[in-house]
Amino acid sequence: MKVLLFGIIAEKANAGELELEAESVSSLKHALEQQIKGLRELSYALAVDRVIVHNDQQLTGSEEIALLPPFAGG
Amino acid sequence: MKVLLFGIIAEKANAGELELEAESVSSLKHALEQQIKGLRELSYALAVDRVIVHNDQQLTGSEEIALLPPFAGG
Amino acid sequence: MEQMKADLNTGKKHKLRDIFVEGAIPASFIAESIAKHATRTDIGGHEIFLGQVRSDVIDDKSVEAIEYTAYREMANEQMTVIREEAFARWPQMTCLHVHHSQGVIKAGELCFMVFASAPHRQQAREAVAFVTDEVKKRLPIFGKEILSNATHVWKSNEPRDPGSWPG
Amino acid sequence: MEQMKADLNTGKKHKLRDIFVEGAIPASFIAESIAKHATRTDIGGHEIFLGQVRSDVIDDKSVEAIEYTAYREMANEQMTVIREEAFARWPQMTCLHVHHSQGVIKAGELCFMVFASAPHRQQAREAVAFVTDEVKKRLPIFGKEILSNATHVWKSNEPRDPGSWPG
Repeated sequence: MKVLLFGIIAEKANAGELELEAESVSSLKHALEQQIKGLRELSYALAVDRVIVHNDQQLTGSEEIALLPPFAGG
Repeated sequence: MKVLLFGIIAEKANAGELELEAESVSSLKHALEQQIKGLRELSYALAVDRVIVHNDQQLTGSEEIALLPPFAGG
Repeated sequence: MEQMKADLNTGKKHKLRDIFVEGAIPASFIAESIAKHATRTDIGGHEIFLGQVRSDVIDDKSVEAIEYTAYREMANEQMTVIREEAFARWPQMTCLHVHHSQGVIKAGELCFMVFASAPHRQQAREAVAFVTDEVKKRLPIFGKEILSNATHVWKSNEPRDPGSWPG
Repeated sequence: MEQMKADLNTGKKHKLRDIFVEGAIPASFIAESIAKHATRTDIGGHEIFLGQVRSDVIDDKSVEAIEYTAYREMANEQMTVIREEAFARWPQMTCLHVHHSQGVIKAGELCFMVFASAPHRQQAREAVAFVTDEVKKRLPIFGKEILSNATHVWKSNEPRDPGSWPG
């Protein structure tokens, strides 16, 4: 599935998106924290289909995932 | 002394100012209410030297007096 | 005393300014006011209130315009006091601009502007709310609402029982 | 459900709009927005918040610009929700316009506009305060503060302990 990266996370990954496979939010987070050095130490939220998820959930692979560092609009 | 008139009071008096003599605020009000038909029935404030007065006070004749109907700015 | 306190707090001098402009306030005037602040890089937010003449319906007639008159000298003096109170309450405020129309302003035209700038939005927001409300309460400005049948009524910001003013 | 309630209350449809503009918001754009409302004679007041890039000093370096990026689709969807909440809370509000910059915005330039109009000032004032705060909290917009020595820091609207976000 496609994982969109923003802000300081995109900077650390040196990429705007990644392709990864995972069957749940928790396993996806684990894989991302392996792949993006320093991610574990950052504040970030994970959005599934443009909605921030607070709990673990199953993923089918067709979702749009995004990693969001703290917001800074305005 | 010069008495400045504004808004509905100027309209009722058909003048922007009047010349009147009075030794106190209360006697001035009395004279004004005699001279301007309908003033007694209006809401108005009286300003002496650009400050609204709430109580009676002596007047020397050199003050700038103004009759102020309700404010409508903005 | 209030004046001195304000000056001591802010270190700013508040000279008597004339807030009145003849006729409606053009949108371009507001744009120019905004653009002038680009050099002040300590500003983080601007808050602006604009009063627009509203076509209320009064006794089945609609308001076509308001003719504003003012006791100009007293209004400007009162504005100086309000300005000093605002700078005393929001000392970090960078600037505050107030303008009010005189003359006939048609429905849909702008007659009043309050514009505050500050490092952070809360200061500008609170100052604009305060100044807008105080101008409406304390400045001797009078408004003749001209109706569609060429009659008129006198506007009042605070409906009062006859005789209760200044309350 | 929230969307339906808003629509029932106001009778207005809130389609997805794109709030983002490339580069700084010019003062002339704000003037045009204001001028467009002259035909709406049911409006009595406009309230406008403008965000300006502030040259904060960070570790002895000053902020020269902010580069804004956004998760644009999610931000626009969030904005639709905030807009519907605002119209549900202030159903008399006549209109609400929000714009945010993308790209590099220099200190002193405008990057954010919230503009509400209503028959009475309180509605516009409260709506602008609400929408301004919610946009800062809820829209996935990211800001890289570019410092005078060409290094940068990432801006955050709400300082948090690492790991506490989204809290």
